Amino acid sequence: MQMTRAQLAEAYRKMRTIRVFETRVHGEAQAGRVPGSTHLYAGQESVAVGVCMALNDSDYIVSTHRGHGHSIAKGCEVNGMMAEILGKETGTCKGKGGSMHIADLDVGMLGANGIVGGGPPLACGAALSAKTLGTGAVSVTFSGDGAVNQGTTAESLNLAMVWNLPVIFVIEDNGWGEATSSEYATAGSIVKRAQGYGMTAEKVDGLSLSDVYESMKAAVERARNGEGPSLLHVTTERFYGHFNGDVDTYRSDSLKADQRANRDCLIRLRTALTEGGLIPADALDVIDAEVEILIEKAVADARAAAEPDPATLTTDVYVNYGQEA
Amino acid sequence: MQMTRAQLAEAYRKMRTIRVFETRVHGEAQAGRVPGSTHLYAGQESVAVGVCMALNDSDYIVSTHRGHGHSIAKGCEVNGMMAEILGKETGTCKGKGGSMHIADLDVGMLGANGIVGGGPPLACGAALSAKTLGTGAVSVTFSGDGAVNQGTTAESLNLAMVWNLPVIFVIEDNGWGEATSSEYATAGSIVKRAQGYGMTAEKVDGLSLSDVYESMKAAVERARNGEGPSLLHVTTERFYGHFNGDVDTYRSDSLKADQRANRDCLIRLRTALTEGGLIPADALDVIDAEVEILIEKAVADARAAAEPDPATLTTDVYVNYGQEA
Amino acid sequence: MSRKTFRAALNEALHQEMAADPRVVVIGEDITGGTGGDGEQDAWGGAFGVTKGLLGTYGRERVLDTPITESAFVGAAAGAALTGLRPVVEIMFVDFIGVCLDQIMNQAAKFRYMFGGKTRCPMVLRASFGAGARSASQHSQALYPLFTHIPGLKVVIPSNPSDAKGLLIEAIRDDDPVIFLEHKMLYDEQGEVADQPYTVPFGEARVLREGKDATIVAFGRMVGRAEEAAKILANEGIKISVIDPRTTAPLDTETILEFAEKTGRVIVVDESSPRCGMAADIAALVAEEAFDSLRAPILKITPPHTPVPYAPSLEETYLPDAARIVAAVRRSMNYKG
Amino acid sequence: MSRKTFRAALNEALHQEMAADPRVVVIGEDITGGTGGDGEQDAWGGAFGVTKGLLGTYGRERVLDTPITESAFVGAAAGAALTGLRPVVEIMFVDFIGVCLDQIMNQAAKFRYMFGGKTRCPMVLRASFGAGARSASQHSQALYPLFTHIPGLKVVIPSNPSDAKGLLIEAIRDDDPVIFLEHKMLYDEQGEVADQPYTVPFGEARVLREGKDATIVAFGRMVGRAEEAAKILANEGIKISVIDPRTTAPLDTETILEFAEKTGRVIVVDESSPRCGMAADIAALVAEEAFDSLRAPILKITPPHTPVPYAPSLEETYLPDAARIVAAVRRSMNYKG
Ligand SMILES: Cc1ncc(C[n+]2csc(CCOP(=O)(O)OP(=O)(O)O)c2C)c(N)n1
Ligand SMILES: Cc1ncc(C[n+]2csc(CCOP(=O)(O)OP(=O)(O)O)c2C)c(N)n1
Ligand SMILES: [Mg+2]
Ligand SMILES: [Mg+2]
Repeated sequence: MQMTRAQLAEAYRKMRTIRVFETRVHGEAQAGRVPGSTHLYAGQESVAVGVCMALNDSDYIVSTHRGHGHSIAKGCEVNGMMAEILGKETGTCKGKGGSMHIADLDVGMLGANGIVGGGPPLACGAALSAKTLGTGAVSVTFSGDGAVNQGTTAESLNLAMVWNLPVIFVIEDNGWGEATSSEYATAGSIVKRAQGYGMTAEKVDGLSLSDVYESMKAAVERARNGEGPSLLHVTTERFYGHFNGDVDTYRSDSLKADQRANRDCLIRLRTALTEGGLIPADALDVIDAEVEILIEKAVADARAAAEPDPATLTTDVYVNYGQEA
Repeated sequence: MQMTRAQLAEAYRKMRTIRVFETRVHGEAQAGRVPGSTHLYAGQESVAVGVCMALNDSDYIVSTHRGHGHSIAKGCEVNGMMAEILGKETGTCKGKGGSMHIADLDVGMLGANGIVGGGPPLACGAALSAKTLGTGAVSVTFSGDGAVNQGTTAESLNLAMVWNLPVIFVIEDNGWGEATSSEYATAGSIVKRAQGYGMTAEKVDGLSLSDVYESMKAAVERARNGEGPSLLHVTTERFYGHFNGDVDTYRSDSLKADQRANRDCLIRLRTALTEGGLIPADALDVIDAEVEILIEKAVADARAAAEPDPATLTTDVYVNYGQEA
Repeated sequence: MSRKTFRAALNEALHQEMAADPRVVVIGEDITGGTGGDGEQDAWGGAFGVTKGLLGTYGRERVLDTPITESAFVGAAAGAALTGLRPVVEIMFVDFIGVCLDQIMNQAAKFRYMFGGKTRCPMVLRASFGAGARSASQHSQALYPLFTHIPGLKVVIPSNPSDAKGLLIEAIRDDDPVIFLEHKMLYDEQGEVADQPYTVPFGEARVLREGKDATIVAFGRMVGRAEEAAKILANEGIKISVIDPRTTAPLDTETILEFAEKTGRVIVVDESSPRCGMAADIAALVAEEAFDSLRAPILKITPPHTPVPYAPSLEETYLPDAARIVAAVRRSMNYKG
Repeated sequence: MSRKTFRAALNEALHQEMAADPRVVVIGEDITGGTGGDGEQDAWGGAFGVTKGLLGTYGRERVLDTPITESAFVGAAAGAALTGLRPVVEIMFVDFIGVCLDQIMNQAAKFRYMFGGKTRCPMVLRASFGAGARSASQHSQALYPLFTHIPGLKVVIPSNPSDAKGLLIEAIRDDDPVIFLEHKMLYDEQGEVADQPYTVPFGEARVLREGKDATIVAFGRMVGRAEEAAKILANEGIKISVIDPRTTAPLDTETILEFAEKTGRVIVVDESSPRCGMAADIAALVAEEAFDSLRAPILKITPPHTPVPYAPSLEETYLPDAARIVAAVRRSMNYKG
């Protein structure tokens, strides 16, 4: 289940793309060019990418409010995403959804979600479609350490077992739900909770792309073989505040400095690739440069794009209402 | 933690009272004198009574749609209950609530509940009152094997741990949620689910009054000592269909016959008391006769009572609305 | 054409659509009954027997019993509808929407808009509703004003067996999320129902009778009571028009306004609670759009602003009946501006 | 008396009531912030900073952070209210009511009625609401028509700092479940607010201005926009009455009808969705109770029947503004029956 060099290069490119994308979104937000608020994924890249590298285009993911990384990892196009976040008509959702509602079903991305715990039932549904229609696809739901407490998550774990669904619950534990620590809010063990439903579950070090990838590969294989759902409890850390407006005083400066210095999944991967002699530094530098250009263009295009025509306010509510909504 | 003879006699009287009450409610329903539908507790008496014997009057219970047994065990008065079920103005709730909404806060009975899973959050709240106001009371929530899957139950297990509440989750597993077996609908292990939240939990044989009582005693002691919540997974069986209108064809006749012949908690207790030389049969016969008279009067009074005055339709909506609702 | 109950008409619609389209699946609690036990299978066919017999024909792959977790399985229906299935999910009593509203209000109803019109969510949520069965406060509500208020949902309230079948087939074939509400006191109502599949379009009111003196707009079970009242008044020579909009979203505003203008007197009869309810919605429409034809105040006949009580003496008083409707029409007729 | 923001006025009300009554506890997500971490404690004081500083004065026993489980902690507030506490529970955005409506709709709102009037449930549910912050479809709804529809609830919508304080203190002292809704665009609004504790009674509308030509009824943030419109019209000599009911349940029908009769022209301006919404509720009231004084159709100025969009160009079009209100009043004034 080792990743090939090509896969590793691709994974590095994706992680790098997410990091630069989020850094630029942060800049745009600071500059007042992001109309709403936005939740940045920087620091957690290895999770989204490790998970999505184990999936096919026809597989599904259901995301969260912190969805940019998942979207990019699953193949959403960054130009549309940046335009959406800036509220432009060229956005993935024509400017109607914004940062918290990016979706692209063509690549199996069933949507970011503004409701904590909103996703797991939807992922069960996508898995039901795959099972009933016999497409062989699997479905993945990302949830945070906060969302794991929401009743919808528990109900979905049980339903996934009862219906033996090809669904994988990826719990991204970054230690915080907004300004409240999982230390305080999430009792017991997430892995044991899943096992209480008879579900296969394991804890995974999210700092390691390959650990995430390999655990995910095994879970996907079980799901495709009709062996049912799995839960992965992946530990990770977020680099920015909860959302762009969060000054993040509830985490000590030393902790945050230590994070970026010693627990940056992107640095980890780069070191592993270069020191392991898998991909030379200059090849990675080329990727970095290409990513910079890609995102720079996304930002420039998004800034230049027009806001949605007010006439589109009442479109897209229904497929067919027989009268205007 | 052994029960005294007096306690055992009291427990037998309560169990017998519940059994006769439910048998008579069933009869009234068959005769068309119960306006709505009703969920009978017969068969599960040892659970309600074993649990409530371990409580004080100042402790709280939160019940379910199958609440008659819990109400009687906690001390609700059978005349008011029978009148309520028959929809009379002399009912516990003046005829406004019916079988599914019997409540009497004076004895710590916070209400039956028509919403499966509606109770656990309320029980956490009662426990919070006890903790905040320092009354030393504990709170108990009864839930079925079906309700245990509801998200509210899972959320409440976590909240009870996070707030370290003096609350006890009693799961009455009678094997069925309406016409669907827990075999099918409830994945994994209920005890392991609770342990996943770090909660003390154990499985208890509900056929044995003393097993229920002793596990409950220990849980109450932990709660009163500030050692937090517990879950008891109590196995039991219901003798009637899910509700009075359920013909119950989904359970084989042999199974139902076997239940009443070999797994009747009331017969178990009677045998244990007599053969164990704890209480002679004739003393129990006296109790039986007294219970018959008590319930007969409740039925007679309820039948004779008047229906609520239509003028009371719009009262009791608000404490004070400044205008009629 | 043959006589069928409201229940049988719904069951036939489900059978015919499941036969016609393999993407149609049925999901809910006890919709078969007996699952996992040693007794009869398909023992219930749903709490009201509407899905009975589907298991035998379509099997467990397409007739899915659920745990008691409405958020999970209603959300699953929404997710399945996004990805190729056409689920018909049952909530036993609409009152239970409180435990899963998010999956309807913030997910299914809003996907298409939030996602810029790129998705479809063809799901049907069926639920029983209404008072009259002595089921008390948590099992007797109407609640369709909540759904009607939420943009992105379609809301259907059949009042008779024939409409029930045609509207349910329309709902299953519709590409938007549809809330389909069945009054529990109508399940045993009989009526002539065509045997082959057919649809009744959304947003087209049914005109039960035309009369020049006043217009009664009613929904669900109240349609029958409006008819009763109209018959009583007819004996006195008072000619009433009775309109059943059949769907609250979309709403057939044209027909309602046409009759408001023709008669100048409008009485709305509705079982949902009065505040921000269906009667207010219709009255407000007429007060804005048909003002100059109005010859009397728009009257709303609804239950009081109270939960639904248990005792028969209270519940019968709670519900609007023919007598109250007749009295209202008389009040309207005798009104001197 | 001193100038305070809407946020500060709410915070002061909480401080004063917690000081006055040990049974008052505050519950919600991140209402302190930093809990369990190595950084600043009380770092947030709630997502909108309304509860900031309570932790320092009243401690964790009475200021309770929660996991992200609205059903559990809103239900806990209801259970606590039944048993001696007076909880003030915060739902960060009213949109999240979808995950916990049952505990409000079927539990807290109905206890007293179901239990025959023998219980009290003195809880306050606070939530932010409303559009304008570019928060998109799941974080911008108004939704108070849902609560207003449900018998057993009281619903409060303050439009300015002074009312915010007085209404919140009234809500905390009230013995029924109260839904207290704070428009997120008003938190920074400044106004004169008395320093000592005081109450503003429920069911008493505020009359911002009296004018003989037409009456505008508005709620929450729309009250300010109605005032803007009234000022513009005043310059043209058109005299408008502006009414802020302040609570939708109970509703001050008397004042609304009095002004409807005085002016004969009524325009309802509301931010909630139009179908079965607040504007329809008021319009229906007037159409039934003040019919003979009406000189023009009752106009409803609301957003369209769509979810709330994200992009500024769309969201600004979505919301009623002074220009639309002015145009509506002109339409009403120029109406020839
Ligand atoms: C039902 C609901 N409750 C509360 C919120 C507000 N909220 C948004 S994100 C968030 C924290 C989520 O924490 P977690 O699940 O750990 O995800 P993370 O933000 O850490 O990625 C909260 C409370 C919400 N959006 N939905
Ligand atoms: C939220 C909700 N969903 C469904 C129902 C319908 N219902 C009433 S009782 C019941 C079965 C409950 O099973 P369990 O929890 O095991 O309790 P038991 O009836 O066995 O005592 C169901 C599904 C309900 N009342 N509330
Ligand atoms: Mg987190
Ligand atoms: Mg059970």
